[in-house]
Amino acid sequence: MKDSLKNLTDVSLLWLLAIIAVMAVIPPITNSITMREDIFLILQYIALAASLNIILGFTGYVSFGHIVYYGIGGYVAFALMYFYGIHLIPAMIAGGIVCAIIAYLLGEAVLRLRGAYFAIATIGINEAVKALVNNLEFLGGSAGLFFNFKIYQNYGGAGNAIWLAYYLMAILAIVVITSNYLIKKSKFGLGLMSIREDEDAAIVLGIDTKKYKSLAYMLSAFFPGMVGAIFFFKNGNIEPVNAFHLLKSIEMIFMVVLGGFGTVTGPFVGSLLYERIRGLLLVNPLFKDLHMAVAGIILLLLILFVPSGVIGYLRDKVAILRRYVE
Amino acid sequence: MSILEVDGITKMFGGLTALNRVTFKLEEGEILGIIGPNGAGKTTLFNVICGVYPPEEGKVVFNGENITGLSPFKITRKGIARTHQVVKPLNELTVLENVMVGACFGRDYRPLAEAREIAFEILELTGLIDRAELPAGKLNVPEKKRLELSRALASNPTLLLLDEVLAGLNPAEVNEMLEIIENVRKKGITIMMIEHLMHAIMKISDRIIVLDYGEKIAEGSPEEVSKDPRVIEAYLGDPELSLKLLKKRKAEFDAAEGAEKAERAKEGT
Amino acid sequence: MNAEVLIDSIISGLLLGLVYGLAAIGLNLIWGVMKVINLSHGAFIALGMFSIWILYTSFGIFPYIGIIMILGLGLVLGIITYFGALHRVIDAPELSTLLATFSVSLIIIGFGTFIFKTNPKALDFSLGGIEAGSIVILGTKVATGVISIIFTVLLYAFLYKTRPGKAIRAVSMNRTAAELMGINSSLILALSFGIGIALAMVAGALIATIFPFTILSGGGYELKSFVICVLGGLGSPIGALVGGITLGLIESVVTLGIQTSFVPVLEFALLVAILVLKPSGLLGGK
Amino acid sequence: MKKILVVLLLLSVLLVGCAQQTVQPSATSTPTTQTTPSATSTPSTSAAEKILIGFSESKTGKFNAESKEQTNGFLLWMENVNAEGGIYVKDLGKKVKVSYTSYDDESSGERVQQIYAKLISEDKADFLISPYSSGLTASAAIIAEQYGKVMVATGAASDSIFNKGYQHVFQLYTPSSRYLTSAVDLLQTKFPDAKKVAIVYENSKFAKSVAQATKSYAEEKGLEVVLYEAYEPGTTDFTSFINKIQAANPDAIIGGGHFADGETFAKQIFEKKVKIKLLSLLVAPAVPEFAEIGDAALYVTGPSQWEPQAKYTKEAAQKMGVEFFGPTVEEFVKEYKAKYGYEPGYHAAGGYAAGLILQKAIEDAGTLDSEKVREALENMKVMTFFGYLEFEKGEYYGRQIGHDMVVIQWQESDGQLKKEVVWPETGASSQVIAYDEKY
Repeated sequence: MKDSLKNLTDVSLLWLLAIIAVMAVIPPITNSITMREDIFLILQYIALAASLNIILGFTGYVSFGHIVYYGIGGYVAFALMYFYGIHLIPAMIAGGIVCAIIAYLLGEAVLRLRGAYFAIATIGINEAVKALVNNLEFLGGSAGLFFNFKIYQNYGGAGNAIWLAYYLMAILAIVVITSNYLIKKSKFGLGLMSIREDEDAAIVLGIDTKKYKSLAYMLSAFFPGMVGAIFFFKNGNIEPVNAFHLLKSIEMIFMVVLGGFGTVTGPFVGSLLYERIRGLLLVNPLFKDLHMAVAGIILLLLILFVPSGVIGYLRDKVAILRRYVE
Repeated sequence: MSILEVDGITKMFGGLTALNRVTFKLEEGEILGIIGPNGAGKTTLFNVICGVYPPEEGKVVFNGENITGLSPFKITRKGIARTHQVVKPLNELTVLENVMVGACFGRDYRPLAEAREIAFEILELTGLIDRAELPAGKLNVPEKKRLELSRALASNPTLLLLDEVLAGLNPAEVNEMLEIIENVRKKGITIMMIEHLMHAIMKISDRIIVLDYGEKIAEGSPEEVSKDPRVIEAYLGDPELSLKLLKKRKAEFDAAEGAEKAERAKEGT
Repeated sequence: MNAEVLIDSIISGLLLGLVYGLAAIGLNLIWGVMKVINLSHGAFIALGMFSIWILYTSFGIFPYIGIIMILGLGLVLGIITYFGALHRVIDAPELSTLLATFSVSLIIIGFGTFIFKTNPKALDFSLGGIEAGSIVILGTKVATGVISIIFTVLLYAFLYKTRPGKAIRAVSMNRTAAELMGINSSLILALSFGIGIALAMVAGALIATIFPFTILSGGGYELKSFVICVLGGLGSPIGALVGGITLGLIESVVTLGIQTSFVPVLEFALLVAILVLKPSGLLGGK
Repeated sequence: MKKILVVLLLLSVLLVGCAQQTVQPSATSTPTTQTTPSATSTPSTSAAEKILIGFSESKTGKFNAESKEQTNGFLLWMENVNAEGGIYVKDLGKKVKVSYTSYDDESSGERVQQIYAKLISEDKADFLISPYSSGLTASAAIIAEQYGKVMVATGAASDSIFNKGYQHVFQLYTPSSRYLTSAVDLLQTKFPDAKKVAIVYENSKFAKSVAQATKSYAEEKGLEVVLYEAYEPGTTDFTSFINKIQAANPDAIIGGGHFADGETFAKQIFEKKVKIKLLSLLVAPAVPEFAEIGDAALYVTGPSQWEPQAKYTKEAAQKMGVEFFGPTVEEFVKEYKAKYGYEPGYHAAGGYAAGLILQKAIEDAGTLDSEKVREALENMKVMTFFGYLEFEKGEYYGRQIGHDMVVIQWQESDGQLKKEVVWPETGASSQVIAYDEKY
């Protein structure tokens, strides 16, 4: 990690961070609420997709039920704020840490599985946790928890609270993208990518695959935990069906693959494109009622013909981009 | 002191005995050849030494230290590196990155920047320097074999295990590879190699061990081993026939080599 | 709790388990032969439900005859899907096949929602029932259980007695070796996928004869099918039936002892535990 | 060929990306703004030219059926009010026409806040109507409250939204705490021998809150709750669950969840020939499609927010000493049937009533100012075709306290299954019949 820190000034990271930062400051400058809501969701997607990229893109482990960490982080933070009146920021960090710990413990078991077995196990984990939370009465069970509107007074009113959530999400998105970059440029990242390419070869080459996988999994669980905390704080209520929504897991994977699996820019581009395609499909009168089917067709074409995603494809075809786009 | 002692190793897969009380020693600086028919347990032996499979019985001692049952990555860091019979390039990574992995996580556990320097040096040595920025998956088979070797060398091992690095190469390529191996040995690295190409392994090895059905059936200098009727029988079941065939193969091989040389001479002029 | 309730629960658990098993067999066959987790499984189950519904309500075709038509339809759809969505990525990393099959699912559910909305549908169809004291066993359930067994037997006969069946087994054991033996593995993979899909659709059709459904109903059975396949051993068709019955019994008998809403926790925890501890399934060897 | 496809796909993706203008992610949802002909012909910028009502609807996903009904009801109201020239606003001294903007929330909570923020800040909606379901409404309420916009909540029965300190959210539906209490009253009045109740419910937000309230009410009334248990959403096989119920031997089963599970549950109770006096289920029996299950539907009862047979009349209003506002039940049913071709259920009625109650509040306030309209709603006591409406001012500010549930029962007349109102007694169209009479 150390020798990669100096890379922080690398142009391929800087332009990316600059775009995110510019995007993030537009709503406060123009004071546009609509744009804040739109960009909030995009930032959330960027953070989620880039987190997933660590285990999926770099390490090659298809965490299909990854949304479980979004839900767990959301619940932990929500409960801390709801029952103990703890401030969002410490609650959010706690949510992330709990996720990392759970990922460590679960990883001990499921990271031994490979390929589709791992994918199924992660689906199972998500469904099991969802069913469990559904039955935990102190967390409201299936009815979930609601904030009292008064809780936002500690933050100077609901308006300020929502802006706080927005800024935190922006910072988080930048942090996750930066950590993607640092990982990719580090020895740790090289080890992860070796595991992705051939785990048996990797361990014989001297990589402590168990430790590396576990670390990657913890990191990629830590960030979604915090994203969940912010989202549900802003949302004001949390329910198992929304917190552990398997479809959202698949959306995350879609964004990573769309942008480019294992690249740094990929999750960012993927999230933007995903939002954009989605918006277009929903607006276009031709596709409106069929937007799900059209999304399926696009996904299929992507998998069949551009499996390396937009960034992967461009890097392959346009040599000069390789220097500026990671 | 021997660099490696393999003592009574037994490895079972289900009911099948892949290795049966195999024992031998390896001296520093020598090249030990391992031969035997398909399914004799040669690759399994490598896998046990590298820690991929824990043996049911016996122990592996490396530089005086018992390394039996250690995880493969720990064994690699102690200084044993290997190549695979079926090449395992890290396809999406570049050739350079592949070799950097070896340097980063090998015996010296180098930081990234140093690993990069080392990788360039190694690629120079193995003649892949032109390919450094290419994704490893795009190499052809002989290049992939060389990549395997480069990666293993980058980890700066004291013991190198080569699993059929010559298979699938044409005679010219075989000679190049043998040259590289000789150079490696000159650096003081002990080598253990599995090979099917008889004349090659006979030429380069100091000593040869023959495995058959998981048992060591012969051990000695190349001459001794090649005359051992048990070895010949193991190979083809019929000693006389197999001798004949072996000679024929050798003749074919030499002929091919000659033709290639002629070809090259022609191109050269 | 009295004995009658227990007996009733066991019988209904067995019958339900047979349906679950049939629903999962297709998934397991595809996994066994192709090493593909078919995420369009649930969508095809739903498609089977709506096929039988259309055949029955619009054309008045007796459901158990309709099932044979659906079998053929499923085979054709499966083969088309294989060549359209899977053939290109069959050797790619599992993420590609997961997403390819998921996209098929999106397409089916997308069109399905457009045409049928998400309103529940049901076949108004009855075969009467058997009564003994408080025990009531429905004719449709018995029929479904029996048909599930018949289909499993037929599948085994096909796999072990016919040429294409043997080719499927050869490909599932070692694709490269099978190709060397002159088997056209693309055709065999397409056929296996076709059979897997056909079985999923038949299962959907049978489920539709006993339970109401919506276009989204397949998802629940898909998740259950994962649990079933893992319980019985991934890749083993008979394992699916065993897993199905196990799940059916868990759902009907264990519920008598614990809160019903805890059953999914148990099921999915079991899924993870078995994958980790005994990936070959309850029956499988080590 | 492959190359061309790849290039085409990439090009289209790039185009999409460029259109993005990098920093201005535009609408992610569908604006389906629909103004009346006159409103579109006069390009208007002044807020007083029209009253814009915003809401999200679930065009896709699990709520699409219910949400569609609700929107249908609302659209009928809008059509009616615009046909009369709009809503009379005293401050402006004229009638102002109504238009609306809506977006698809896909039945999922993730987008609701985005949509409501857009409705308020970009579309400049004057008033809001809630999404369908309590969960989505809870998310929307935060945004409405933050910007001080009045939101009429229909299709959202949860109580827990209303003790969160909101001052701008007003509930039309009878809240879940009173959803099944009438079934308990019915049971005690009509079947005094029945002492044991099983309360079984779907493990979802709505059903659970109803079940909790029903349980405490039943216990308070001296009934014995012999079984209190949840089943998972999406359950299709209730056999073992019913076994468990039979083991507890109750006189009545009260509970349920949504349509699909309720229908299945009723069918399987019938198939297992469970002998009880009363079967009362949420949602399902109130929906006309419930009749699909034939004999199994017979004598099943269920609470309903509203029924076409309901007797909310001008006379009843007079008796209570409150104003009657809007169309009569008969008029509403007739117009709805004429427009959509089938009889309205309570979701549709709720949609209509949401518009109606806003209209009443605006007329009372005489202005479009949110705070004034809020005060008008706070003090409103009105009878409509939907029933008597009044909102709580205390801890549960905005919760519905006027409106009452009716209990319906599926009965047979001339070989046809027909819904009858059996409770409250004053509005009953028929006498309740014990469930086990059917065997």
